[in-house]
Amino acid sequence: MLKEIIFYGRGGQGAVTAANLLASAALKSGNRGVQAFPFFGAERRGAPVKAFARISNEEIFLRSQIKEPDIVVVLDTGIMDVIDVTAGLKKDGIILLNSYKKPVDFSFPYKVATVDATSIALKNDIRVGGIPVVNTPMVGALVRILNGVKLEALKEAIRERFGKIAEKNERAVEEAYNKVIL
Amino acid sequence: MIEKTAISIPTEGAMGKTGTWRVFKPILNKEKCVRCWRCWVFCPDLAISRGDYPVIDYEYCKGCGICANECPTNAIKMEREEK
Amino acid sequence: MIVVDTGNHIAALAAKMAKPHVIAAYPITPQTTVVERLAQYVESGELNSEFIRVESEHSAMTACIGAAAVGARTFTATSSHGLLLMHEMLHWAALARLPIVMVNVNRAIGPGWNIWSDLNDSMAQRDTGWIQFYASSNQEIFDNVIQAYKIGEDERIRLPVMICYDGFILSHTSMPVEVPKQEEIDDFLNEYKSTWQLDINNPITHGNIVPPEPYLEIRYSMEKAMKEAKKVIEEVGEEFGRKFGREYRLVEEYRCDDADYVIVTMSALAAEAKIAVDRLRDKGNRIGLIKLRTYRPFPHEYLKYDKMIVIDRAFSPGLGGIIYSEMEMDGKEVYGFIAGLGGVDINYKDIEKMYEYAKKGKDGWYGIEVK
Amino acid sequence: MAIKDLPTEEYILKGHAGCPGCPVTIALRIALKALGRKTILVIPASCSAVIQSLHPKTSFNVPTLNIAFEASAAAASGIASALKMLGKEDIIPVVWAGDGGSYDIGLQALSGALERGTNFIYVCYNNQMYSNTGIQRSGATPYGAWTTTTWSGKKEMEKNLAEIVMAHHIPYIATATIAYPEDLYKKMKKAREMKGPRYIEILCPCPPGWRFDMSKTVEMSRLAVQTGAWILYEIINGKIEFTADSKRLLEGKERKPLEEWLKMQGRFRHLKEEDIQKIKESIDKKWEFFKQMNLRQKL
Repeated sequence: MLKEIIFYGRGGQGAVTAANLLASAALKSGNRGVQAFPFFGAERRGAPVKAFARISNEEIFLRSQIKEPDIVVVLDTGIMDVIDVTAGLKKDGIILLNSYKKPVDFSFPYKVATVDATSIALKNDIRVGGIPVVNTPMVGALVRILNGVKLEALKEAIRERFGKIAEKNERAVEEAYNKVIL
Repeated sequence: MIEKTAISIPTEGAMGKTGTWRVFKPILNKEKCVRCWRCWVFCPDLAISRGDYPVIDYEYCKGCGICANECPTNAIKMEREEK
Repeated sequence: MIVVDTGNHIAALAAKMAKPHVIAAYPITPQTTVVERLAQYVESGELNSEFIRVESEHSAMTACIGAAAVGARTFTATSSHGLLLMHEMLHWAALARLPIVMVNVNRAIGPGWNIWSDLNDSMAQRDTGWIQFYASSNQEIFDNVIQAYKIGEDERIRLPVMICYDGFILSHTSMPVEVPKQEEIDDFLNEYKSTWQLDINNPITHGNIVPPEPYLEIRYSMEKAMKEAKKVIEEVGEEFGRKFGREYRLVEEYRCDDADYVIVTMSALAAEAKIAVDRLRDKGNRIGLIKLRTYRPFPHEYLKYDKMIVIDRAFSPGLGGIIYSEMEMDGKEVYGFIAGLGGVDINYKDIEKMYEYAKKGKDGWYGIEVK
Repeated sequence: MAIKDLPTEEYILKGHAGCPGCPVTIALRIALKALGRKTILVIPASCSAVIQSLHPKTSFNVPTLNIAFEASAAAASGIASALKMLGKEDIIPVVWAGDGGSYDIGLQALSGALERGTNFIYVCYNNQMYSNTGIQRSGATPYGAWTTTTWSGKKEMEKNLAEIVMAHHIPYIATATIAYPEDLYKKMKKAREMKGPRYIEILCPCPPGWRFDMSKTVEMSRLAVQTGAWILYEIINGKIEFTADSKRLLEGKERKPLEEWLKMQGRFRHLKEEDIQKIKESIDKKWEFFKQMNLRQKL
C-alpha cells in the first residue's frame, strides 16, 4: 500500500528534513519503498516550502510530485492563509497541524490532528537562528498517526542524522508522539 | 504587444502577506519610545513606518526582532504569537 | 556604389550603415578587422555610436544585452572561441527577446589552435534561440546584416540574429559589393523601438525567478517566434529585393527544377558548389543545389527532393554531419559528407567527386572515409 | 545627519522574499533612498535575485535587470553607453552584487568596467560567502569560517576586493555596513553625485550563513566595526578618510575584543586560540596598511 504525505512549512522549520527522517524511519520499519524529496522553490527562511514523502511495501517508480496525498502535515498554520493545504487530499485523508488548539477548533471536512510542536521545540531548545525548528516533533506526531512506521525507528534515524543534538530531538519526538491530539 | 519574456511588475505583497511567516511578534510600548527611528531604519521588511510613533505593519512584519534588539530604550518586546 | 573590400570590412560597413547606438566587441582572429574598422568609424566621427572596448566576448554580449535592455540598437562581432565564451549570454539575449545583431566569422575550435574556416563554432549555438544566417559572398554579408536588423526587430520576432561567414575565405577576401546609399538604408530600416525596456517611469524588473509553468510559456513563445521568422525572413527578403534588386528567401535554389540529385550546403561551400553543378550539368548530369541561407530557423520545407547530397563543414561527434542529421529523410535517399573542417580547402572538383561517390551509394568523411 | 533625517521614500515594496532579519534588504533600502528613482539596478545571481520575489511580480520599484553571475559590470557598461547615446545620462546604472559575484566569478567584468571608466556605481554587498546557494566559501570568506565547502574552517585568508579596486584608481571607493545607516547613506549620496566608476562595499552579516540569531543582524554589523574586523572608510580621488566608529578607532579609541564578535557566530564556534590569534594578526595588518596610507597622504 502506498502512502503519500505532503509537508507544508516555512524555510528554516525543517520540512525537507522531516520528509527525509520519515523516509528513513519507514525503511527501518520494514517498508521496501520509501522516498523523500523537496519541491525546489526559492527557498528562504520563512518562505513557504513544500516537501514530499512516499512509503510503500514495494519499490516506488513515481518521480512526479504528489497531487493526491493521504496525509498533509502543516508545520506552520500561518501558511493556510495563502495555501490550500487540503488541495487534492484524499477523502479519508488526515491533516496534522502544528497548533496549540484542539482538532475540534478547526472546521475541515477531514480528520484533523494537532500537536503544539512550536512549544515542544522551544521547550527542548531546538532553534536555528532564533527560529524554532518544529520538524522533529511534527514527525514524532506523524508516526503516531501513520501505520507502519515505528517510533524507535524514527529515533534511530534521528541519532544517525543529528549526532550531538540528537538527544533533545529524540525527547521532542517522544513528547510529540505522546501529546498529539487525534 | 510584449512578447513573453521574464518581465515582472512591482507589486506590494509579491510574496504574499509575509506577516504570516512570523513566530514572534514585536509589541511597541509607546511610553518608552523616544522616537529615534532606529526600528524604522533597520527594518528589512519595511514593516515599520513613521507616524507620531513607529507604526508596525503586522501584515508584512516577518518577526525577525531586529527592531527590539536595536531599540535603545527596550520599548519593543518580542512576544510569542499563538497560532 | 560598388565597393571592393574584404568580408570583414563589408560587415563593419553594413553595421555602420544600420547605425547601432552601442557596439561592444573584443578582437579575435579572423574577426579582428571588423572591430578595428568599427573603432575607426567611431573615432573619426563617421559613426555616432558608443564603442565599448570590453575585456572579453562574454562581456561584449553582456554589454549588448544591457544596452538593448534600455532601448538601444546594438552590434557585436566575434569568432570561434569568442563565440563559445559568449554561449551563456547568447541564451540570455534570446530569452530576453533582445534583437542584437552579431557577425560571427566561422573558425575552427581548439586545441590545437586552428584559425581557419569551420562552421562548428556557430552551429554549436543552434539551440540558443538566435536566428542564424550563413553568407556565401561579401554581398550577402552586407545584405544579411542590414536585413538582420529588420528581421530581429520585427515585433513578431524579437530575437537576436547572427550572420555567419567563413574565416579568411570571405573575411579576408576582397570582392565587389553593391552598397546602397545611406538614405536608402535608413528608409529600409525602421527606427529602432524596443517592446520592453528598463524605464524609470515604468520600473519593471526583467529576469527574476520564473516558476516552471510561465517558463514553459516563455520557451514556447520563442518557438512561435522562430516559426514566424520563416515568414518574416522571406517578407523582408522580398522587400529588400524590390528596393535593392537582390531578393532573398530562406534558401537559394539553383538549377533544381528537373534535378535527380540536389546538393544541400551553405556558406562559402555553397558558392563553390554552383560551379560543380554547372560543370556536372554540362556533362549531362541532372543536378541542382540548395543553398541554406538560414540554419535557424531550419528550412525543412525546401528540402523535399528524393535524392540529396549534404555537405557539412561541421559535425556532432557521435552523430555525424549536423545539417545531415537534421534532415527529414523519410522515403528519401540522402548522402552526407563531412568536408573541409579546420580550413581544409574544398573546391568544385571535390564537390563533383562527392557527387560521384553518392551516385555509387557512398558517403562519409571526405578525404578520410571516402577518397 | 541623524536617522530621522533620512528620506522616507522607499523603492522596495513590502512583502518581498528576503529572509527575516536579512541585512541585504536593509542595505538596499538605505542605498536606494540615496540613489533615488533615476536608478537602474543590475543584479547577478545572488540573494538579491531571490529577494525580488517571483515572476510576474517584483518587490523592487526601480527598473531592474537580472543578469548572469559573472556579468553584471559588463551589463552596466552596456546600459551606461546606451543611456549616453539616448540622452538619459541623468539615470545611473547601479550594480548590486554579492561577494561571490564580485570577488570571484565577476571580478574580470568588474575590473574591465572600472578600467574603461564606465559611468556607474558598483556595490558589492559582502556577506562573506555564497549565501544564496546555501553557504559555500567565497574569496571573501574569512580565515577559519565554517561553510558547507569548508567544514573544518576555511584554511585561507580572505582577499580584499576594495584594495584590488584601488589599483584601478577610480574616483570613489568606500566601505560601509548596515549598522551605520547615516554613514552608508552619505557615501551612497556622495557616489551618486560623482561621475565615472564608483565602488562601495557593504558588509552584510547573514544570520543563516554566519549562524547567529536573526535579531542580531545589526548588532553583528556594529561589532564588526567596533572590533576592527571591518573598517569604514572612503577614498575620494585617492585620498582616504576614515568614518564613523573606524575614525574613532584610528584616533586611538580602543577596539572591542575580537572574541566578542567571533563568539556570537556559529561559523567560528570551532576556532582554537591560535586561529583567533591568526585572525587578530591579519586585522592588525589591515589596520597598519590603512594607517600607512592615511599617514602617507598627510605628509
